[in-house]
Amino acid sequence: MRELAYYEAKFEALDEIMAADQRVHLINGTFLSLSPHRHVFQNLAKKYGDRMMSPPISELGFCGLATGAAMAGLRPIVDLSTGSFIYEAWPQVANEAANAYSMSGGQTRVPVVFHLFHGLRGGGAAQHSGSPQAMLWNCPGLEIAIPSSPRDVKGLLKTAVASDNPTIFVDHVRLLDLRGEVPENDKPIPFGVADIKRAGSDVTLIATSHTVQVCLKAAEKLAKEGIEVEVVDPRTLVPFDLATILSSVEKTRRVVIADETHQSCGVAAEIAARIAETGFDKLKTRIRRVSTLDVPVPYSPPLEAHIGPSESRIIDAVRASVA
Amino acid sequence: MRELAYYEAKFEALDEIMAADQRVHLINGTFLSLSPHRHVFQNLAKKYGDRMMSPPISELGFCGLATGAAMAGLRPIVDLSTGSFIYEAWPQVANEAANAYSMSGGQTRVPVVFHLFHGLRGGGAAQHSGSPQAMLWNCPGLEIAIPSSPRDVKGLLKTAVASDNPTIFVDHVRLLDLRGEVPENDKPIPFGVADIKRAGSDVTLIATSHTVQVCLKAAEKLAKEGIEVEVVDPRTLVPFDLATILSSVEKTRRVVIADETHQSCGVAAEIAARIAETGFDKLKTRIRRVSTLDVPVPYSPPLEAHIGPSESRIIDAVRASVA
Amino acid sequence: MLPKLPRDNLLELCRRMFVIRHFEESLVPLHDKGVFGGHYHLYIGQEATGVPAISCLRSDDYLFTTHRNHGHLLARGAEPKRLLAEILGRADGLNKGKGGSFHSVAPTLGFLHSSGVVAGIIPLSTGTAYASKALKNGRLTVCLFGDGSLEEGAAPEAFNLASLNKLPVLFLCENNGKYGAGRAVAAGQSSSMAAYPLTDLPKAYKIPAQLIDGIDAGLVHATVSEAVEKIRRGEGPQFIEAQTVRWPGSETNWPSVPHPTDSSLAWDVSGVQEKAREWYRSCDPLLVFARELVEANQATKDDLASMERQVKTEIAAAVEFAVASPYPKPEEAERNFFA
Amino acid sequence: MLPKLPRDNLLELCRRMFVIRHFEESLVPLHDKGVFGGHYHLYIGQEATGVPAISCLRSDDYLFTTHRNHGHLLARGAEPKRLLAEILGRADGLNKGKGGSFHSVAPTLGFLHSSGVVAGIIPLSTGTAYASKALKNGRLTVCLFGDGSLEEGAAPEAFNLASLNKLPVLFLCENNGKYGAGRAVAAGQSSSMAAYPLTDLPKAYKIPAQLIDGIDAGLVHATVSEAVEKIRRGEGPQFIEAQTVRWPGSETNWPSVPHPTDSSLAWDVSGVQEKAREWYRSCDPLLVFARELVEANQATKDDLASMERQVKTEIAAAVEFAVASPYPKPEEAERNFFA
Ligand SMILES: Cc1ncc(C[n+]2csc(CCOP(=O)(O)OP(=O)(O)O)c2C)c(N)n1
Ligand SMILES: Cc1ncc(C[n+]2csc(CCOP(=O)(O)OP(=O)(O)O)c2C)c(N)n1
Ligand SMILES: [Mg+2]
Ligand SMILES: [Mg+2]
Repeated sequence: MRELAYYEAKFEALDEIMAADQRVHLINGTFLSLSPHRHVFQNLAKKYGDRMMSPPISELGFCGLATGAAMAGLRPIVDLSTGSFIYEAWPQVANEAANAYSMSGGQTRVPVVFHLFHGLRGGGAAQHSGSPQAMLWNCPGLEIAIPSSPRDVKGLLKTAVASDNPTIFVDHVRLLDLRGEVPENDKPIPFGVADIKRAGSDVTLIATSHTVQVCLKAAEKLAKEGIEVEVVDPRTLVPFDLATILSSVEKTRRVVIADETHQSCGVAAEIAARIAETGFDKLKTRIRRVSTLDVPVPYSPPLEAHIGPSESRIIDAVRASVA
Repeated sequence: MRELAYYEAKFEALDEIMAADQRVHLINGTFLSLSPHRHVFQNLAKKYGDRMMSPPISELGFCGLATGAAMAGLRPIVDLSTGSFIYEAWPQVANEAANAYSMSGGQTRVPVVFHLFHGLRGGGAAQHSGSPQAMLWNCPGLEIAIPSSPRDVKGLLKTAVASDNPTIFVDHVRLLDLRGEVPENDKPIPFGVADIKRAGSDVTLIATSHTVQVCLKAAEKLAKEGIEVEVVDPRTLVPFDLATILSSVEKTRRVVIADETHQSCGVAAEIAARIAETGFDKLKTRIRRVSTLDVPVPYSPPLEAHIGPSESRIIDAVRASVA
Repeated sequence: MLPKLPRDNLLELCRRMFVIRHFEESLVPLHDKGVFGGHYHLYIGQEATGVPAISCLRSDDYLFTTHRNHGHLLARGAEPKRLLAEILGRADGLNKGKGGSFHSVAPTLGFLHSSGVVAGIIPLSTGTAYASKALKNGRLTVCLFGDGSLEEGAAPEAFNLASLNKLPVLFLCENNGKYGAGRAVAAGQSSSMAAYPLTDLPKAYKIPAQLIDGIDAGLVHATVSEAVEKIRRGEGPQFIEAQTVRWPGSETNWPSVPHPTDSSLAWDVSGVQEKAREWYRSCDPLLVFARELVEANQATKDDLASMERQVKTEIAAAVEFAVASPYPKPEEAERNFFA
Repeated sequence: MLPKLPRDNLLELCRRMFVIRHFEESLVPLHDKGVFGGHYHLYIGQEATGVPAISCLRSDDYLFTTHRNHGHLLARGAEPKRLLAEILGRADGLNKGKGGSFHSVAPTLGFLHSSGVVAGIIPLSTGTAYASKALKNGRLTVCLFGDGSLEEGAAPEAFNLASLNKLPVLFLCENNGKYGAGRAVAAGQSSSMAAYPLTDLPKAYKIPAQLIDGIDAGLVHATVSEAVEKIRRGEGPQFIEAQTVRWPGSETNWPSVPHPTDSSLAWDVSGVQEKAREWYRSCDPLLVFARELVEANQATKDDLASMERQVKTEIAAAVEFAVASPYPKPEEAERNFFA
């Protein structure tokens, strides 16, 4: 099957989306971050320049603009660049976009996509390493997609743009160079369908975004110790596919959750709570979380590495779970 | 012992704090919301007018002002009024105030208090019923106090102002008229010490803010059925007193968590996750959450009542837990 | 002055002002009796801004409004009974009771969203304008907001976006704080806004801006018409500040009616309590408009009295309808929050 | 023009400019070799703004800065070796490696906080100013930020607060986009800011504002001195925009040095690659300053060459120190995030 780098798959998705639907506009343009591949993005500008807008440094303003444009029938994809910059737009995202459909009694649709790069990126320090998806999961009215592979980024981006709801699209710069299979003419990936990235019978290891890749590496190492880990990637937080996770837990009876959001009220907290509520009887041992420690992200490389959901922390948690 | 209304205890705290420390300034002034008692607040203005500031409708600006003033040695208490208005100030609260101490390598202290009224208030609809404390718990670097009684509001407010860290002070308008004991010359209440609001042996019922009062009423009814509920109020989310909760769980072996934040990545999620991680072996049955349902808060009264952690939902959850 | 319009149009403007006034006055006892709860805001005193301004629009134009939205919706022709049912949280409400007073919308009338967050709509209004420009459908956006909105950074950010992109949007700022009743201070300055006169702010962003008397229906109509024409010609955003004097009934946080409106007050305010008399005598835009109609021989006092009676009957029926409308089923709360 | 200062002071200004320049140039190879990662921003080309401006302050004044903070810290006298150690994330860094390039601070020098969020510091700067006013301690706040900050709503909100409360704060906007190299467009307008000239925005908030050439150390010194005096007299906030031409080495996202600086370039740029030559010939503030010193007989070329040699030695030692400094222990990450 065809292999693509993650950034290529993402670019292909944007290109196909823009070609297929004239209503799609891009607001701001760091969809490939500062990666060395960002130049490929210029190709989009050549083809669809009249549907691309380069706004001032006014995240609140341009997220509002995109939201209003969505209310009036466009399908804007607005790029926030670094995850924590969405804080600047919090009032528009959490208080306007998320609520409009419900407050209008189901009349005003808001098909906008908010795109951002979350997480530990190497030297991002406290202000450029944010993972706002947990906070946003606490804000009903938003869909949240969070890919971890070339195939997923393409398929989920298409579904995000097709959705009639405001959608947060959570990406990670450390995925951009990852290579993987992406079939030609692949179908959009429906929201709410978890993906078993690796089958295994001993422990259910749930992860999102770049941490899925860390888990896959950890799983290879653990396999050598005879521990077979099942890596489950929810792929979307809203809607959330609890069923797939529960059936994995049914099989393994052990759960580790690894995720880059801070621990308290983080993504792993919610997944742990759901399992503690609905899968308690299936569990043989306590749930283990491997989240980013609850401290502002320090700049220094060994400190940053220490607080994240590293391979070694994940391996330790899995080992403890089967001990 | 002396009894006060909650609003009186809160006012007394502010008065004593302002009298004791010239560095305390009040920025914005709806500490008693639109309650009929708000006029008592005017008495503060007469005594301490030169340390009170009435800012423009610029939450981002005046939260930044308060944060900067705290860096320079004042101890500002800044009032955000309705909980979701803190969204306007998100960049200053979550990206500046929360990170400054850590980023400076422990040099810059930020003794600011952000005060707000969270939660379902009757007719607040989607934009005026926010409970941002769960999102803020996901942001390391902030302390979070959340009182549920006249005595607690006074004791916690004093500690919040004395803290050298940025502190979120989460209040609820539905508590303002509650009466309760407040000893004269009461000591400040240390952060990180949970309070057993009602002792019981059958189920540990953990709750915060106004929901504590709802739980106490539910507990009285359940007692008539022979179910003895232990109501535990953490009183601060950061720092969090897990030990008191675990020893209650040790005794009851059953947990229900009731809280007004939305369910996903909410306060109850984090508490559930901590118990599932550290108290799993003590549990006899699954953890149950009674959170605000994951929908934008609807305006219509019966709809609003339906989604909140109501007495009837709490009673149902406790009954199910002991069934 | 009266708008330069045929008599029928003038009478229709007057009727809509009556509708707004009696609708709003009817809310106060309903709230005081506990028929609905929560905070609410009335449009009384600003009728001569909203009604003529909105009459300048095409039926497919977009409008955004705030916590003070009732008057705008009614000026545009929303059914009083369905708006009232919304404010009471009933199933027949414009938004099935999910929005309430702060968030009443009517997409078929161009109202897509109404925000209770100060300045929340200003960035949104650049978005519908951006869409109209992209889709070349000629639809204009009017963004109606209070003077306090300019204190939020959302406003200048949106002005910048609108100006740079020459977006077809009219920013109509209703400053109900003339003479310092609200946040403004009499002496040409404001205690909460250094950029005063308020038009200085949009002007800094190169958005043409003018300050007008919002009690003067004719001036509002002429100014808005002209601004709308410029926008349709592609000249980009325009800004109008319309000043009105705060209705004495809204000086407290919870509205109360100092004196029930009756068109006869246009000629005799002696029955009004002293404290509020001056406002009804010279600042009430509805009474000013009524006087001008009679003075210009466009209507007799009797015409107006009978029009007002009809309106009162309509509002009474709306109250009856709304109070009788059932609440939505509680489980409805769990539905329809995603499209 | 040269600042009107005694010779010793002029030479010290020159020395600090050299320190900044060679410090910044030394970072590029360290980054390219992977000695540190993450994004970083250099102050090259703006030395004649920061150095003379900061020299006008009292030692107890407050300063806030941004992602482009190295030059400000060095201008104020921060130790190069500790700043460099911070940028490399080492235990001897100004902030023990927790802040990095974006967040280097030095509270003993008045730098309490440095934000990598565009405009993040502007509201904060009103806070230290508010505290100084409340405590009547005469301390002034200088807020140093880039032109892009004005596009964020945080800036106008803060201007409003500063103006209404007459706060003792100097807003010093470094517009490094003259001639359209950055976000500004040559023809007196900007592609991202409708409020252009940028001074129009603070002026709307009644903050006195002036635009000056940021390459002219004398003008910067005179203008800042005067503004600082006015602020100390209680006249409230002041705004200065200092324009510079973007250093060609920072036109891409990752800096590269087109030509290593040497004071001899002040008299001969023929060795500089064509593309960058014009900048070094006429826009490099350090070389301008060097020429002016020599022309005014305040220093000989040799004086400057020997001063520069000393600075280079100091920077080389700083690099050695920083590279040798250990990383903090990983567990340090879990400590000291609450006071
Ligand atoms: C972001 C935000 N901050 C504060 C409030 C509380 N609030 C509601 S109305 C209002 C005053 C608004 O003044 P203005 O815009 O002039 O409108 P008016 O009520 O005078 O029509 C305030 C501060 C709010 N709704 N939103
Ligand atoms: C809120 C926010 N949005 C976007 C960015 C990304 N960003 C970093 S520097 C920069 C340009 C800033 O321009 P300017 O203020 O003129 O400073 P300069 O880099 O030119 O000194 C941007 C957009 C950011 N750091 N923060
Ligand atoms: Mg107003
Ligand atoms: Mg710049």
